[in-house]
Amino acid sequence: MTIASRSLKPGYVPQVLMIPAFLGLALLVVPLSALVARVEWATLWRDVTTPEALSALGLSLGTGALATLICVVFGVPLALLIARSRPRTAAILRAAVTVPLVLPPMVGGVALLFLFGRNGWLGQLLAEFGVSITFTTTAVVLAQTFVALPFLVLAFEGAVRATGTDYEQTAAALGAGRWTILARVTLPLAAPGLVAGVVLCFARAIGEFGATALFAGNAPGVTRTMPLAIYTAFNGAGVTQGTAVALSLLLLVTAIAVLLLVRAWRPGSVR
Amino acid sequence: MTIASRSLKPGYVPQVLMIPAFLGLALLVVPLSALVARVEWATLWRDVTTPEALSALGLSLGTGALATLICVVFGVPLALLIARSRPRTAAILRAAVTVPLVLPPMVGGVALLFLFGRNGWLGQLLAEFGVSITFTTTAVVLAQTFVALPFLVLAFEGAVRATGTDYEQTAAALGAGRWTILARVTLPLAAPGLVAGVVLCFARAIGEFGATALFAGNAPGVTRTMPLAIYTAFNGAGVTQGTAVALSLLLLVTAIAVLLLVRAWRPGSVR
Amino acid sequence: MTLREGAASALDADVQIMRGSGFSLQAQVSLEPGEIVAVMGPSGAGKSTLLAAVAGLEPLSRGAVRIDGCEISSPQRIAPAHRRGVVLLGQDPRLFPHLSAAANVEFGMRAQRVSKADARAGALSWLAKVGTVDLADRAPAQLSGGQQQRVALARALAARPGVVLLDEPFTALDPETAAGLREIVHAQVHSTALIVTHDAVDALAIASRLVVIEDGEVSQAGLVREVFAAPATRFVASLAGRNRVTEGIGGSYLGQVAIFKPADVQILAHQRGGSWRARVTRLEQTLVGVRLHTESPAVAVDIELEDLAEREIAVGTTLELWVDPQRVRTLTNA
Amino acid sequence: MTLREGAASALDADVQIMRGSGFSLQAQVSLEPGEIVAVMGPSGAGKSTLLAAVAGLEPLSRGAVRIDGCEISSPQRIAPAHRRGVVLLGQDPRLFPHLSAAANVEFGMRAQRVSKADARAGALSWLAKVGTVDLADRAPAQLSGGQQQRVALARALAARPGVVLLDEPFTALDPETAAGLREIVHAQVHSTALIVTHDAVDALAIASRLVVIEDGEVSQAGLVREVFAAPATRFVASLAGRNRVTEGIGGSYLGQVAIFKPADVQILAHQRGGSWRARVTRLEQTLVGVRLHTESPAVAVDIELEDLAEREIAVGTTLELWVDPQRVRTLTNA
Amino acid sequence: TSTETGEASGSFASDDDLSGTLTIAAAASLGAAFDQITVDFERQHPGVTISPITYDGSSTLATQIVEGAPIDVFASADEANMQKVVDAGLASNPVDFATNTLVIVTPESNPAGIETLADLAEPAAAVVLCAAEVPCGAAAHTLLANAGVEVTPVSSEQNVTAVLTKVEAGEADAGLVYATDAAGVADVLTIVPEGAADVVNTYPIAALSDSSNSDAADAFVAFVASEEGQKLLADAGFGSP
Ligand SMILES: Nc1ncnc2c1ncn2[C@@H]1O[C@H](COP(=O)(O)OP(=O)(O)OP(=O)(O)O)[C@@H](O)[C@H]1O
Ligand SMILES: Nc1ncnc2c1ncn2[C@@H]1O[C@H](COP(=O)(O)OP(=O)(O)OP(=O)(O)O)[C@@H](O)[C@H]1O
Ligand SMILES: [Mg+2]
Ligand SMILES: [Mg+2]
Repeated sequence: MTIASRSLKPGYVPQVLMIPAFLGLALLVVPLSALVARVEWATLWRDVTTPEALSALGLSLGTGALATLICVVFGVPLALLIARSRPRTAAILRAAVTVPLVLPPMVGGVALLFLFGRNGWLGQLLAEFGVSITFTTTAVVLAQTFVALPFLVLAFEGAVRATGTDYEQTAAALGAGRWTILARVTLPLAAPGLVAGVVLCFARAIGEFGATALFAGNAPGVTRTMPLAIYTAFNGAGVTQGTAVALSLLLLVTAIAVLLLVRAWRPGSVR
Repeated sequence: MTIASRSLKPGYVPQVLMIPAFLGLALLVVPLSALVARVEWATLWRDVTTPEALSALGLSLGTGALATLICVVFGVPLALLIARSRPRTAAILRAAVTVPLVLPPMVGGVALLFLFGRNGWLGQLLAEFGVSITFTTTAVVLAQTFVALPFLVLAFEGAVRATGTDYEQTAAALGAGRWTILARVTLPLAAPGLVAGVVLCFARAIGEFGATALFAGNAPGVTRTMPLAIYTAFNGAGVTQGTAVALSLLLLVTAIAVLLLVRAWRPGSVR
Repeated sequence: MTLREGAASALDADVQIMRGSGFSLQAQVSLEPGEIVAVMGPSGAGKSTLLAAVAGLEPLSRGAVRIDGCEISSPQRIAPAHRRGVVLLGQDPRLFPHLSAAANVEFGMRAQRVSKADARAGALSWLAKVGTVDLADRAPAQLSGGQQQRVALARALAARPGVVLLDEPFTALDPETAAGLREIVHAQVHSTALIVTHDAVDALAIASRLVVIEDGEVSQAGLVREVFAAPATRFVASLAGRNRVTEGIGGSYLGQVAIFKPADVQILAHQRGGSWRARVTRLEQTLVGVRLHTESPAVAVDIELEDLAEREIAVGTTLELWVDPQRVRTLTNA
Repeated sequence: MTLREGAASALDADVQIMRGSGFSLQAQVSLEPGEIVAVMGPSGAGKSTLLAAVAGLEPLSRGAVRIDGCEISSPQRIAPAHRRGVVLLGQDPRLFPHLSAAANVEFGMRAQRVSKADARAGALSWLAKVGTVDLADRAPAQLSGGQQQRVALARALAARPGVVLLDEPFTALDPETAAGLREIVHAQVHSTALIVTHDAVDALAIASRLVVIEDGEVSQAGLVREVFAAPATRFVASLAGRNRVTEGIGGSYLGQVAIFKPADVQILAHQRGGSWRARVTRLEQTLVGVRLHTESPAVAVDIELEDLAEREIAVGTTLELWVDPQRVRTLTNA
Repeated sequence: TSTETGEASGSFASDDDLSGTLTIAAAASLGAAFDQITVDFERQHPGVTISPITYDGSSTLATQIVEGAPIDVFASADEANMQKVVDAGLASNPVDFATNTLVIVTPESNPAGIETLADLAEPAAAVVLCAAEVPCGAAAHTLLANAGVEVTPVSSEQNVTAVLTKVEAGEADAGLVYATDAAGVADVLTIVPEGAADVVNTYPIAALSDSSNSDAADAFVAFVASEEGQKLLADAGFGSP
């Protein structure tokens, strides 16, 4: 925003810190290459192009995208609410939002099952309308939403809070109503945080396994997403885990592609 | 920093948005209350005070804290590296960091096993020094670090990037070296992001199940953390799953307590 | 009540603010619709705080701010900003960083449902007035400090609020540019305006009335020329480029306040009736020569550069000073 | 080369910068150790860009910046900031928001391994000099605009860099406070300094030399009084409070440049030798009266307020003007 | 609802007013066998379509069924989990249809030289077992207790797959798993320990009472228990009850 920020120079990070930085990177990347090393290249193409694999991938991408959309619809307002609450209220809300992160996803699945299942509060209610959610694709989306929502909320809330309210005040004084401010000031200014939140949210959604397995089951074509397909392949009586590794690779490559794509979309950065 | 930011008024969020915000909150909180509703209060106290439960809780907190510490040691430099890289490099590094989020933790566990296992690249190397990692508490910490590190890196990187380099430039011009700048300018200014990252990281670490189960196994007192204890209880032959629910509640309450505690520690906020 | 197209509002502010830091502000200003009033005062006196309070950005401890009789701020509640009809241009221009200069200026008009084309035309005309029309498509980060300030001024005025508050709008500008903008604000602003400035010329050129704030309190208020002609405090006198002395200048003005120009003080070779001795504490260069500052009483004396060398004046020199009683304006000491 | 305790450095900057926006800057300045040079120019002329380039914050397209003969910036590389020995106080004070005022001022000293106690003492003494010592423990967000600027000035000076660059350091301050600070910068800064200002008094009071930048190029440079005495452009003349006219004033100055004060222009009732007719385009209030602006030639005329009423002058009036040749300084037209 | 009944290609007389779809949940270890059984059953009852079977841990499946999963037939790997479903009033009279026994598995190279159950007690040997809480773990503990061998496992895994993975990866020197699980795995050594036949794990199957297609569900249960079904299970390494 000022002349100083035009500088091309990197910041002032002590160079010794590059050692732990690369170690950290290695910690994340090397195990994955160990995985790639186990790929059986001979059968790879066949494994990843079976109708089951492709249907699982399609289901993952579809449900993941839908779950992300739902997260945006509910998460953006929730993040705004938290960002604009008094510190104490915000801390409590933030803790509530963080809890699903702490619980092993399986427990989340159980909780969802207890809620939407035949004996659950909501399940009973919905049953009266002849609607059953568990073990449908809807359940997959719900489970993904449950585990991925915290990511979107926390990432976006941070961005909104960091942006502050000064520009909003200015916009309001210029006569803008709440919706105009939201659309033309708050969202554009916090856009990088929203993009980051969407990426994290989508990543978590398509990687979701535990809650889905319990709440949605593992029915091919309906609820068997990539992680469940990998799990099934892995648990199968087959001789090698070749298929499981191949599917993992497929998920990995798809995820990287989507991530890089989204990053490329990045709107004209504000800073 | 200016008079406007002294304002006590909340921002300008359209009030209708409170509806989706509360629905989003409900989506996260109501399933957990469905879980709480299934608690068998009669046996709750007994269930959560068994030596096994307490040892699992202690192990979880201990390994979670250690993993978080390791994440800070490696993740903070990594986040700084990404934040100060050119946009393209940063996008690639960020994608690499995000990948472990996408993979079902189970796959991460397999990858770690392939790397640190007896036949893994590193495992073989370590074996020559008589070191074996699998089935030890070290493996638990490693698995947690692997899944939790991305959270710390992404949260902190966002905060560092948002802070910009202007203050660092100013500090350098005043004669401060890289370490002084890091300690006195960069870290304090990005502190809220670091706190957020630490919270997410710790939350993810103590909730970690899949990778731990595969890579570290499930030995009481050594590698059986809370999520594994919950899973074991859940798979137990008991008819009611009361113990599993009780343990989930214990984990949940502990997590909330820790989250609120950390939030309370929050250093004198910068903005 | 929302922003009305170019209709100036009456402003009536009774502001009392207590801050934890020990600072407290107590000020009362009323403006007729369309009136322009200047606010001056030393650094830290509370000028920005007053503007923030009027804008509804700073909660009141006591008092109220009314616009056209309608209370927009009181200790109990503050109306939402888009209901206030007040635009504040703060010391920081705070342009929206993600919008171009033109889009920044359009913002207020668009928010008031002016059509896209009209808003664009309006924005360009305002940018032309402040001399930055060729920068219309630049991002704020690509503007110089003064250019940013001018665009922010255009944005505030283009919104045609009922009341506009300008906090040091011309400070980052060279004298020529500043004079041009002063002219525009004076002639083309139809809003009621409260303008904080450190430059007496701003007050003279733009404002009908002047409010001087010192240490959180209004030390003098009135028509600009009258305030400058009869400064109530040393600070006001210095703004007006005058000495204000209450004692120590030769006994002739006992119990009175003497107001005179630094240029009217004469340096004598010998004592005479009404002259006084004073020690030079500071020398200051000015465009026309040098200004000497003396102590007990604190009096500024303007002399030509040649005189300085001739008389060998330096800090510490003691001088015999005299001012022609005809050039002195006397006030009764309050 | 790091910051040396109070040792002023020689600065030699040859700066050429081309911006995508079409703006290009070309300026060359050399300062002896300890010298203070003022930089003036219209808004957007490139003053801040020059300072940023000298500070190593803006890469050069061509040229080099040398401090004590050591190249700190060239198109190929820029030395890391803590090796440059240059401190820039920008238009934005940019105080560290998480540190108190005192801790901000201590920062430079602490970074140079001054002991905690000494740094604290030094900080308090600098805060006292800029008049904010009672605000030592406040966070920057709790300071007024002018207070922030003063603390930032104290921080820059307390670091005792070899070269200090000040971008409009006194703008947000009332005249009294500004005069005090001017004094301090003049007397107590042992660094070599480049100061951007819009106020001619700053240049006169503080600097030995003046560099005027217009539209990316140095339009005039030299000793301050000499530049003001013989302004090379209309802008410089206006800074010096002078008219600069090359034609149209009665033929007497054909082929020459006439420099004279607005106060020396007389309004005549009738034409006479050397007088000229001009139309009033603008009236501007000043502390001592009114300044008339006339067109073809563009000349400013200062008159007393009473004269204005008496002669019934308004925008559009045509006047007969004359200036005593004895009060005119002539330069040969370059 | 008479679909293209056609000529039943199977030998059994087909009481072929059976039609509709059938949803089956089966323990993960039944995977290979049930895939084959499905094919044969569908050939016999062309009117019936079996949705792809959901395989998972018995405990997970039981929970899901109790909470309302729309399942017609449940085949459990142990009686306890079937009992949960029965207790919830969702099934009655489960039929035991298969048994499974434990084997020792070691990496191909058998680095610890394991030959008998007693060798598992060797402190140098890294042994993994299923957790006592899960069916295969309960069986393993009984087997070891019967043999009077005391083993301290380095890890109590959550399921058979986890045990197999660790042995396969060479992490563990030995483990106890079901014979059927070991059957398909190439790079492990399988040892049938003494006394294995005494510790039998029984698999019950039941048609669920709220099935929307109970005729077909009953027929499937009957088919699994039939000679033909038993043969397919035997091929996969299961014993008969
Ligand atoms: N990031 C940028 N990209 C392109 N052009 C820029 C950028 N920043 C500034 N400029 C242009 O460069 C020119 C010089 O800017 P600079 O900030 O040096 O002016 P200045 O002399 O300091 O003016 P002021 O007195 O208004 O602060 C201006 O015309 C400005 O529009
Ligand atoms: N957030 C705050 N908390 C406590 N005190 C504050 C805060 N902000 C400002 N002050 C104090 O209030 C007083 C008035 O500040 P204000 O910004 O109104 O001054 P000002 O007259 O605008 O000065 P300037 O000309 O320097 O901008 C100052 O003494 C300042 O230190
Ligand atoms: Mg102010
Ligand atoms: Mg500038």
